[in-house]
Amino acid sequence: MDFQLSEDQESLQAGVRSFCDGHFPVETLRELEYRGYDAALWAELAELGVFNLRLAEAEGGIGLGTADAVIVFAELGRRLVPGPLVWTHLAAELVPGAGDGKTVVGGLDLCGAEREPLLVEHLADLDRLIVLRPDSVSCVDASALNAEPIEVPLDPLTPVHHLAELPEGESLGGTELAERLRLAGCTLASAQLLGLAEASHELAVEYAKGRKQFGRAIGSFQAVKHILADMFVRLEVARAAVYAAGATLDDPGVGDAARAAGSAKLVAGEAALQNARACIQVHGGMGYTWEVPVHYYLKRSWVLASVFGGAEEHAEALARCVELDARAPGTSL
Amino acid sequence: MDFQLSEDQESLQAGVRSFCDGHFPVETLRELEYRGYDAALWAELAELGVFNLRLAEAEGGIGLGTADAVIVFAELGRRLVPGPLVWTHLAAELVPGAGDGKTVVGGLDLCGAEREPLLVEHLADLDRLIVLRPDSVSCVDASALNAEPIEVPLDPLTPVHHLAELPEGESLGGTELAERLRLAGCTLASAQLLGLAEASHELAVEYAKGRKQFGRAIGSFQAVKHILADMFVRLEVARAAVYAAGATLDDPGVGDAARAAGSAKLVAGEAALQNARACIQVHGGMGYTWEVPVHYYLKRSWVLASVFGGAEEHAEALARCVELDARAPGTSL
Amino acid sequence: MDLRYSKADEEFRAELRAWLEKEVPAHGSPPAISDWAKRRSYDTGWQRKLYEAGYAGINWPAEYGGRDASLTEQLVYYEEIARARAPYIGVNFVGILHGGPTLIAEGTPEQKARHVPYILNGEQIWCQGFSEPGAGSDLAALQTRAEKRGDHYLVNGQKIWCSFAHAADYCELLVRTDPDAPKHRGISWLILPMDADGIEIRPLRTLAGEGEFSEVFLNDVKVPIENRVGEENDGWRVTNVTLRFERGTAFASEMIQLQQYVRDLIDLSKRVERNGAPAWKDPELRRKIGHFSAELDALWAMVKLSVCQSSKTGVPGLGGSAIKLFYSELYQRIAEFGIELLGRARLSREDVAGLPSQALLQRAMQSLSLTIAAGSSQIQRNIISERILGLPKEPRP
Amino acid sequence: MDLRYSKADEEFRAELRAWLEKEVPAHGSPPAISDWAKRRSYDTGWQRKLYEAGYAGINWPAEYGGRDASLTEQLVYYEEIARARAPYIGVNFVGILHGGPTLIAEGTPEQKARHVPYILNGEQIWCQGFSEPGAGSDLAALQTRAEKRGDHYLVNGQKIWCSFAHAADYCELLVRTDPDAPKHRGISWLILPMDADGIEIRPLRTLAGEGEFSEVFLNDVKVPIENRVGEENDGWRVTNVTLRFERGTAFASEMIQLQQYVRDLIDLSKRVERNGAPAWKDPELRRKIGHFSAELDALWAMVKLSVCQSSKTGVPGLGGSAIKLFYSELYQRIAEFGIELLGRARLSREDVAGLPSQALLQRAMQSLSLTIAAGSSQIQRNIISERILGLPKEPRP
Repeated sequence: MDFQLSEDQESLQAGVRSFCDGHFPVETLRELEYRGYDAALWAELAELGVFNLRLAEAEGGIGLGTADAVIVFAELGRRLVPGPLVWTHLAAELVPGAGDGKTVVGGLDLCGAEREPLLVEHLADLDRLIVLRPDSVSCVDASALNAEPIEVPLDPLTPVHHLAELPEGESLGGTELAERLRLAGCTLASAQLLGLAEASHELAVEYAKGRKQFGRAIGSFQAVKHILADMFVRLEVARAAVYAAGATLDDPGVGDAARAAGSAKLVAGEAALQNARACIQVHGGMGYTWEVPVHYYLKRSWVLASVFGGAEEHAEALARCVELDARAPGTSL
Repeated sequence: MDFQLSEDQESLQAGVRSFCDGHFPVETLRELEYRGYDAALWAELAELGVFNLRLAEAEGGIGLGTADAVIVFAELGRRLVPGPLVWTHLAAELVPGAGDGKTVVGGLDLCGAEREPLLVEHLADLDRLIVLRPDSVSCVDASALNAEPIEVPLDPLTPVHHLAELPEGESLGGTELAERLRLAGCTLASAQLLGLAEASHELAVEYAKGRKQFGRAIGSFQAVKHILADMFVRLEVARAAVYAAGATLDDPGVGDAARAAGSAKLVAGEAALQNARACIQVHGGMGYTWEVPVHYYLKRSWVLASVFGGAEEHAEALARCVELDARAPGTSL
Repeated sequence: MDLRYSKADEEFRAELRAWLEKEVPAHGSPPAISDWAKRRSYDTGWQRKLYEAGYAGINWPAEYGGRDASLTEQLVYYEEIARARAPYIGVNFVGILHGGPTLIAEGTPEQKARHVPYILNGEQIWCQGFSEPGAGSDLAALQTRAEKRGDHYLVNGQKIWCSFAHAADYCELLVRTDPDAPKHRGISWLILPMDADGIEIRPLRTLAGEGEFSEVFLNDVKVPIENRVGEENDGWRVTNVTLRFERGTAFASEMIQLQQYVRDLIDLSKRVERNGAPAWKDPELRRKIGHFSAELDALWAMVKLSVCQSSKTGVPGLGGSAIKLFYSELYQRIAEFGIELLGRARLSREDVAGLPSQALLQRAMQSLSLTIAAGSSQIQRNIISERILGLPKEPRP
Repeated sequence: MDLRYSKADEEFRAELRAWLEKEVPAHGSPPAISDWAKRRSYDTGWQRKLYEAGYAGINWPAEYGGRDASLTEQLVYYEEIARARAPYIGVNFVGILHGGPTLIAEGTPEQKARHVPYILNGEQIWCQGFSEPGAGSDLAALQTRAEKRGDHYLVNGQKIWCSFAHAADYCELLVRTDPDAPKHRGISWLILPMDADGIEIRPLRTLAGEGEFSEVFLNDVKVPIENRVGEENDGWRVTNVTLRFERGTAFASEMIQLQQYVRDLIDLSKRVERNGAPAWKDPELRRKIGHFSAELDALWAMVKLSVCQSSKTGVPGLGGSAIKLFYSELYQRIAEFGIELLGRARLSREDVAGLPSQALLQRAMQSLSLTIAAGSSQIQRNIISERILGLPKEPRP
């Protein structure tokens, strides 16, 4: 066991972090408002390996695992990188051109409790749309879809269309593929939420150190300190859960992948949401402005909390897992 | 509208407070451990009017209302006054001798979700036992009951017996009486919980002012201050809800009595429990001892949270109330 | 301990309700949030109607044209306003709730004559110029400088969080007149005409994307000395007269709206599907709603308790901080619950598939300001612990 | 990022599990909580068995007879100990986890020879004499005085929260040897034989009614100077060597027990009736359990992450405070949930009607100490914010 990031993973993390810091400063995000997608940036993300990361080398991919992917997607989340990242990544093995960024793929998860209304993210920029159902995975030509654009989406970086109807599409697989994709999607969305929780935490700590009121940095007040400490705890709990989910998807021998992914979604979702709220509170009035980017974190957290299963759904599924597990295996603990 | 305590109510409160402070110091409670009941103290409580408070003057009572009773029971709760106070008070109109303390009456509420196991408080000291069922109120001779004493009760001031079987008993009334008694019982238990929330708050504030660590009173640390402020808020929310329940039971024209009583139980139950926990935390190690009385507050809160309907049951019932109320009457708001 | 409204209160309610039932529909729907000209005319038009019917300045003294209503009549007023879903006080907010009462309490006869009647009838709109980038929770740290130059002050500085600055005629402006005095003792309170030279208004976009607030830049703005309210350097005291109004019954209507909101969430939960059944069938959801309802009822009882206390003692109860703290955090919890209930519809700020995304998301975003504005939750906890509980102040650095 | 235990770890697990499966049932049930003589013999008997089988001092260096297990082997050890529901470390706690490691790190060869082997094999029981009535969170404020008198210290003072004092042979005692030095610099660490004259032990009753802790009064107790560990006045540093162990893997077994506890709550929820059906049928209850499970799994992953970090860097990760804080508050939430599930059975501390009141109430009461002992939640938040996040310290008065 070495649950630490390996040296390769540390360089991967540093590389993606540096890429995102360089390519997705808040100014760029402002330019991308209500579009989200930019072809040149997409090509660079593809170049970086975001989409073909887990694709086998033989198929033109990088051949890394989910443990590596969660590191990458946490960094993407941390810098609010917009676009149908998870779906295009998932499609790398299924849709020609997805892995190298030539084909932009979005998706709809119709396996969970929260399906309606049929809102598709980034539809205007999609070539293909993957649809997950409990017993099937299908692929639809995105340009042919009958959909109404939503003029004001919640997240200014996540434009949305409302789908009037959903054609059958081309079948890509059945239950097994649907489950595998949903599990990976859930894990990668959790990683993005982890990144958001981290971004809110960093922003709040930085502000608390610099902002002075009553003649002192507000971060010297215990009330503020303890808010920041609780943010740190939520962040580290989320990190452990997300890393564990990544490692478990790669090696089911170490535990139940569905349980690990569900736990990650649950705790990372809460960490992202609560940390964004806490970051706003620490910022005071400035936290309520559009200028300070924390509102993007909150809005994205609300969006990501609704994909690949909400909190209630995962909590219920986890209870069933623990129930089945009631005979206490040793190694999976 | 004058939702303030009237002058009479203020003197009533002051009188009961002074009585309880004098008769139920922590030393007395220690002596009462695992007994709870003391005949001489019971007689004094009767003298004070605790049991016949709401009984009509024509029937030998004091003729006050529930708004007055909640004031009295909050004070009783605040000083942890033990014994089957609520049941004997409820029995004043039904069981001869209850109002003047000659007959000690306990009870079992079998209307709610939490009925089993049949645990009767203070059974060894009871003359009569009132049993509430959704459609009946009956009265049983307590001495004839087949019950096992519980050697170590949760609350050292609330001894408990486990009832093996429950005889039919004498019928005192039907649905209407059962509902009325349960509503009053719920409201008076809420008042006791309010008193407990107040006691924990007072004790914590006092300790925080006196206890020094790091060269300062711990109450000068913002982390401690904010715990105490939150306790104050919970206390005042509970106070408002309990007073409102008292006033509403007296005058159904001002609102839905069941809704008011349920709300009071819910928020006062939480206030008592959370304030006791917070008081322990503020006390640090001392809060974990038997010596500091906060553990009595916590244990009594756990006990009272389980009588006349638990939190889940009331929350569910309140949702149904609001649903029925959905056409928004003006005055009942 | 009597919760029953008096006969007079109920008569007032009946009369007001009848009036609202006629006038609210007649006043039409509010204009777009960004159309300041239309918003001003919509809001002031409503204020004018209130004025003409004798409902303006519900808590203002009669000698200033107010209704001088008892506190219980005020509760009735707020209940009925909320029930009728009457127009929001809008651009009249600062004048009616802060500026006017401050002038009544502290203004000269001339100042009163020039402003008070016109605030009441909706002709004069006021905005607030208190906070600064460096003076938020620590308001007394404000740096906007006013130097006396003969018959006027020369004002330079920057204000932030000025609500309705675009629509306003006047601004209640806090300035530093003595930079050498201890920070609370060098502040003055000025009436700033918003058409003075040297004022630049830049809209401040909130996280909800709205422009209700502005930054106001003041460059060599001349304010006549006669526009000072209260003594020079006594503005902190004058300000506190105003701040007190922020913790009184100002939230009353919002609290009742929140009760309505919870009822709306029940309706919604019957239309939204979860696990193949209406969400309302889920006992956890119902218990959450029941729990919110208990807390809201308790809160409203707390307001009544506080109002009756004030009414007896003549001063606002100290419990205002507790009410504000509890209300604002409860509001946020309810608003977050609303988003959960929306499910995927939360992705759209427009109503979609018949679900009220627009209102629910708006509420959730706006609710984020509640624990920050008018004394953050942290400041309220300090106030409660130091002023009510008597805990020792923190050591100053 | 590899979560797979090595082949060697799994071999260790198999061997340990087989041993535990034989030895745990053979050791019988624990004696009554108040019977110190029997508890001592039960706990030390188990320690002796561990010692003989080579499982004692799992993290101690081999040269001191310890297992010197890798950190992952330690995790396996704690997992298996919990899984087998093996006897609790009990009276050996202070010696094995604090006293022994401190002597190994800081003791003289003589001190080591006199104590270390006998702590390991269960012959020597230690207790802790750190806290005082006036020195809790602010441990360095301790006042117990030790004056040098020739070849010994004369010790006077009072200690509190000494666990297992009744059963102990020695006490790790913190004393003030220089009352004039700054508070952290006048402390020394002594080995106090519990049979010395002038020691009075008064049991301290906890809110759960138990007597695991004591107050210890020291009146003119003579402690030989050779019993000092580390330099005179350097005891604070020596203490911190010890304190660090409290934030490491010490909770590991308890965390796994908590996972078992949640599974037990599922079983219970199937037996308890709510609204005419087993409580397990209630989706809110199930979601709460699922939620706890997610948090517990995350917590266990956090321990693994922290352990692997320590194993790489050689020092305990700073994350220990976060683990302690999260674990202790989560434990309390789960324990409170257990009480709710008991319903009316909560009134009895004995099992009643087949419901496990005894264990659930015990857990709930004991859990109250978790956010207080070994650095309260407030202290942990200070540590995180100042030492990890680098926030400025509060101004000192």
